[in-house]
Amino acid sequence: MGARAVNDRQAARRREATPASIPAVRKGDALDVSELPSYGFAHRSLMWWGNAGMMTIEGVAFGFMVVIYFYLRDIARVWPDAGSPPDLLWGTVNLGVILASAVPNYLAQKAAQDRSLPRVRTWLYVCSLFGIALSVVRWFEFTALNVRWDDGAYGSVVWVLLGFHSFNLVTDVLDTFVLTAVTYSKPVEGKRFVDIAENCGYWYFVVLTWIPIYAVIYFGARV
Amino acid sequence: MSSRFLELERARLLAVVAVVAAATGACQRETRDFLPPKPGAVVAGAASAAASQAEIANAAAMVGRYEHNAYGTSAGKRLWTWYNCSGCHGAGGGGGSGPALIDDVWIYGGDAGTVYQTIAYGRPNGMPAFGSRIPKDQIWQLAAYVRSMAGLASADAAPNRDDAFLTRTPESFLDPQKPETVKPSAAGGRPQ
Amino acid sequence: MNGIHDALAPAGPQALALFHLWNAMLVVCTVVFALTMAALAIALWRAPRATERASADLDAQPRKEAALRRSVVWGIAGSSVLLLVLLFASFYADRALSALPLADAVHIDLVGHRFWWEAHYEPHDPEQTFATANELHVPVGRPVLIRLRADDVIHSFWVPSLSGKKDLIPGRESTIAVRADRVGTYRGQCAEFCGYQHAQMALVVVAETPERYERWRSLQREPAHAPSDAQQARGRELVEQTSCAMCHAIVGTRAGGRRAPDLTHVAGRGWLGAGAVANTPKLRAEWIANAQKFKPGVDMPPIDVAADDLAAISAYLGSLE
Amino acid sequence: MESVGALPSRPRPRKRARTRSAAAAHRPMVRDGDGPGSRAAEELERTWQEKPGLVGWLSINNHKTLGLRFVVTAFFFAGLAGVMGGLMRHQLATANSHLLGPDFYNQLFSMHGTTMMFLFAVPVMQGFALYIVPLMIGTRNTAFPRMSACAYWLYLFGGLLLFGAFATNTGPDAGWFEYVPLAGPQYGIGKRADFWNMLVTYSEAMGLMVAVDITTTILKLRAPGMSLRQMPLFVWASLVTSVMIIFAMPLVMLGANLVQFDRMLGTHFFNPAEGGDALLWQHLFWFFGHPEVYFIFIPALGFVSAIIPTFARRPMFGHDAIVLSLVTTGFLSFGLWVHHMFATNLPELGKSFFTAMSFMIAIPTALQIFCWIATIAGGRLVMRTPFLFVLGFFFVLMIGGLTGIMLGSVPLDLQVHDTYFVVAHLHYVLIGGAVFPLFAALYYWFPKVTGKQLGETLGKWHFWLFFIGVNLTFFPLHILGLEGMPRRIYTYGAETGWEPLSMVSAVGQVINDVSTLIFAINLIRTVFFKKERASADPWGAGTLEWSVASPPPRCNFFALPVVSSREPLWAPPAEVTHVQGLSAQIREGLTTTVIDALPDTRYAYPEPEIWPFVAALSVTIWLVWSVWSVPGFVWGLIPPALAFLLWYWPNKKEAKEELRWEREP
Repeated sequence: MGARAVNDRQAARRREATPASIPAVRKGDALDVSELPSYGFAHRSLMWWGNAGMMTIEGVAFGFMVVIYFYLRDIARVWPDAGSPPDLLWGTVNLGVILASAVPNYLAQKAAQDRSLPRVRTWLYVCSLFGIALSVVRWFEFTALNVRWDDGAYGSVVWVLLGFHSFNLVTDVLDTFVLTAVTYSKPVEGKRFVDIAENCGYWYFVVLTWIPIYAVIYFGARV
Repeated sequence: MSSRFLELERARLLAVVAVVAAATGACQRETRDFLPPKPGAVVAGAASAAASQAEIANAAAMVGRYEHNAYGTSAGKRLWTWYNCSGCHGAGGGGGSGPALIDDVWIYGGDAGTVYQTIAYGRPNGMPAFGSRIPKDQIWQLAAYVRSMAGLASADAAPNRDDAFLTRTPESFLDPQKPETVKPSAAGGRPQ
Repeated sequence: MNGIHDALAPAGPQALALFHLWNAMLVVCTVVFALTMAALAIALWRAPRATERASADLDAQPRKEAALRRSVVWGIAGSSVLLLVLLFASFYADRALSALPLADAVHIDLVGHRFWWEAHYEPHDPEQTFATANELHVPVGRPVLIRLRADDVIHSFWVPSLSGKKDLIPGRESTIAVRADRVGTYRGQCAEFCGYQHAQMALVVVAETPERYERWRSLQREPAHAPSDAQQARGRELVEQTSCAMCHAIVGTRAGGRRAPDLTHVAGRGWLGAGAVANTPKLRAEWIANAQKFKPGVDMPPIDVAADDLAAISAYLGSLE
Repeated sequence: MESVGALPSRPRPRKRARTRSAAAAHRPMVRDGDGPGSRAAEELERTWQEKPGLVGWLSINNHKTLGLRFVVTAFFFAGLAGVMGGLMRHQLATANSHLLGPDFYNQLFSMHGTTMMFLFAVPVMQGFALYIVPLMIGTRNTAFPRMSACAYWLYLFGGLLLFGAFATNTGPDAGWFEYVPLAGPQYGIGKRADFWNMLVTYSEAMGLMVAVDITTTILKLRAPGMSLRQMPLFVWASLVTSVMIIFAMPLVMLGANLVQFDRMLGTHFFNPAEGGDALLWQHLFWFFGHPEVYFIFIPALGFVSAIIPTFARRPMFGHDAIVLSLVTTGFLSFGLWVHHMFATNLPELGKSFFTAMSFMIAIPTALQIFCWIATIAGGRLVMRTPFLFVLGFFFVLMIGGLTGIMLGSVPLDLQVHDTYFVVAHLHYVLIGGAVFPLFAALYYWFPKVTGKQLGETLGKWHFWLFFIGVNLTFFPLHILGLEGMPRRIYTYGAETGWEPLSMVSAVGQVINDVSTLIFAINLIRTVFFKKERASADPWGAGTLEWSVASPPPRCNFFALPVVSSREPLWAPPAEVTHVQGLSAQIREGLTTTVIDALPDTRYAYPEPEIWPFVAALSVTIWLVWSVWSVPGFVWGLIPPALAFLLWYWPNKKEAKEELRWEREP
């Protein structure tokens, strides 16, 4: 990979990322768009905007779940009002694994942007394995919460907060499985690489939302 | 062609039957008839247990009706707290000086008529006769609630938890107990 | 349950402050409404008519646009100033509400139940306290500090002629200070939807001279009158032995239920069932026999009792002045 | 259901080639760009034609059909809720009337409120946006048409389930906002509150899906040249509404789920004895509740801003001022929610902050009203029915807005909160602020949607009777509220003195019914019996939707327009007028950059599929199953998972066809 090939690829990637990079040609009183690309990555694709909407919706839901956590904590005389704070082990393991899962996710996204099917398929497998590992760790996390959901307001809000993130985690892991399977269905059109890239974008959201939720669940009852 | 038509016809028939069943089920569960069928009678004094069979049969029918009516069982739960039944039967019916009501052991039997009789005419060893103090309609509601405490009533009409300190799993969360597994207590009628 | 029930007929300092605020708001808003409608009417009157086929004039005449822009700017400036005026009027009235002097206030504990009001006077002084329901007597001129708690769902204490409303929320405790400056009966009603009979959960505040109030208070602290004739004695016996005693309490008898209004001085109250039915002998008997007929959904069950027993009970309760 | 849509004017569906890929393999690649009647136009007609049969009808994802379905279904639900309103007015007309029992009356007003807010107001506004926005910004379909199709089916199933519950005596009975202790586990007896929580989940999911669809369409699919400053005002209103929906609706979905967890799983979010709080629900609901009423109000402002320029024969005065007002109203509406909770025991200083906010939000609306009046003053007026309804809007909304300011003040709200004064205010603001502009929009865009114009004389009768009926019905309620009549009472004693004014209000209600009847006659007469067809631009308006035929062809534009001014049809013809080169053999459109709308990529709209309908059906199975059994909440997730998997699985035929037109970025 000579230096020239590398910066050719970088120039191509930069062109792909900037909107309206290929201008429409004016022909008489019309604007000819037949030369324009039929798909684009990141915010050039409509899927990115749909994902942004979905992330905003879930971000608002997570945000208000955290607000409810501190609302209930504020009106409680003693917090946690039932049971003891959750053990730190499984939560921290989950944090570690979920942060580590960002790496194969990044590589899968880059492979999708390069539109090389084999690399995409390998990194999607790695992401799926991380997803399975995270789901198993999450199962143990629920057992280590030291409180039942009907033990009191504390138990309820901790279970629901962890439950919402788990629902989010599991749906996106299933998404990754589906995307891995879809790579086998021929013919592979360009748009599908965009879908894979956007799903990796959504996985960043799952990773990033876990950090504040982890802090709230595990240290909200301690600090 | 005709078989497909028949199949379509049968599917449509099934759908209608399902909707009607859901409707009647929902209707019975959700009715709020504040005026009871017959104003509750103050049962005359300490009439002996040999009250007329007709009255017991009617009571069983009324208790059975209230068990499928959400308003009836929730009124029963309100009366359970108002009339301080938990004083003897324990906070969630778990048992105290009186026998526990949420297990499947029934000293005198768990069917509707018997529970009504227990409340109206009382039992030896401590259960007072409430017949003269609680109107009949409320006794039916109380009996319906007591049966739902042990899971004998239908779960979707059983009351939910109270906005109070949680003392037991709410009645509507119990998986229904089969009436025939209702075991009378071993000894001759003595409360454990 | 009758009595003055009108936010525009204030009988206390707080309702008066709100009445003034209402008048101020009404005047300002009517002026703004009239001005805007006038502007619209003038615009409609002066603007020439056209048809759909008339071509749209894109080149805005500068002189006319400038005039329109000036009037819009004046409109916005004017309404912002008026809004500020109303804002300060609102803050001023709000301060007036909470500036009620609370020296030697009458303390009442008011608990909202589904479809009636339970009141305990002077709850912190065991020797002075007594329970009553649905009708509060207050001395004129003296502040009344009411502690509001709800037992089941959210209710709202509101006597429009005295003051604004305050919600009774289960699990939370709120207080409202009220003062009546004129003798009279002031009607109030639950203002937060609370179930089947939210419509008939009224209460009355009877403002009377301090002497009459003291007489009423001392009467309320006495136990129930003994029955004066055989029928009333029969009535008392029935009340104690049948279902009345399970929920109602009559101080001085064996009836001690806490779940329903205290009947020790029920005859002194003008209405039964929180405003559902007037407290006349005939209606009282009908109410006892079948309360669901007047107030369907109330927690009082109909009882099947012989006519003479019913008359006895009604007579006995009628004697409890 | 789609009686209005299925019009005699629709072209007879021609037989499609048996397999598209076989036919496509040797077919020459035809591109669009020529006007109607050309070969490309004929090819476009074939590409955008719907599939035949019931499966085809269920899988339609064209924004015009979806918008029409939303509006027709919303008006159907509004009719039912209107009948309930009439019943309640009739019950309250006389004192001590026992025509309706308390339980049925509680269900009536809860269903009236829930249906009008969740099943009529928001869906009808989103239906109009779905229909009009793509036409106004010059594109062929919305960005995610299948998601909007799924949203419609969710909306339909949710509404039918709620009315099915109401028919079996299981309608909600604790008001349209179901305060918690009354709708909680102990006092919310039976399954009534469960169905309400489920309906909220349905209608909010629908609202969110359509909102994301409209936001993406407006930001990414505008015609080249339509920069943000050139965007019509109705499109701005739809954008502000959709962004507000995305930030507000998740909250009530979360809240309704928390109440459902309290009822089904025994959690303690709202149980004061175990650490919960009853006020938490009010905070959650009203933080969404107030933006909710602005989702209904801001699109109506968009309608008015679209109609006034046409009937004043001039561009809107203060276009940028109105855009800024819309955006400011959108932001401020999130800071007002505690003015619904002034009577609770929240701290006084906090409440006075919300008084200041409630007053402040009146300024942007006042600015818009002044700008409209200035436009009317500076224009030449065409007094047709849509304009009459806009004038009615001014009168009724002003009264509603001013009583709103009165309600915003803490002390005064303590006197009038939860009384008939509030009922009068909300009806003035909702009927004045939403229903009057809605009728104006209906009369305005009716020729575009159906190809026939609604009768003018009947229209004027409808307006005047509706105007008199609304004022006669709801103005007396202000006075009743001040005389102490609380909200939601099924009867009242004769001694309260509320009877005469209630009787006047009942009379007004009858006039309202007559006006609605006249509107229905006008509708039926026009759709089924009127022969003459409306032209493409019957009102001489300026925006893009009037440049296409009435009703518009399935692909909207045979050649996408290029825009150079705010009123393209009024502006002198520019040098570059249209776009050419998009495929005519697959459903293709053009995405443009967000700020300046420069052409960016070609975008293949999804083909109609049955999966949105199947997905909505599977979500219905999950939600109904979860009402009856807790495991149903978990196992019920399998049908939707399968449905969405099949929906996403690529269709080989379409992939091959789109591969022919693909170009690398």
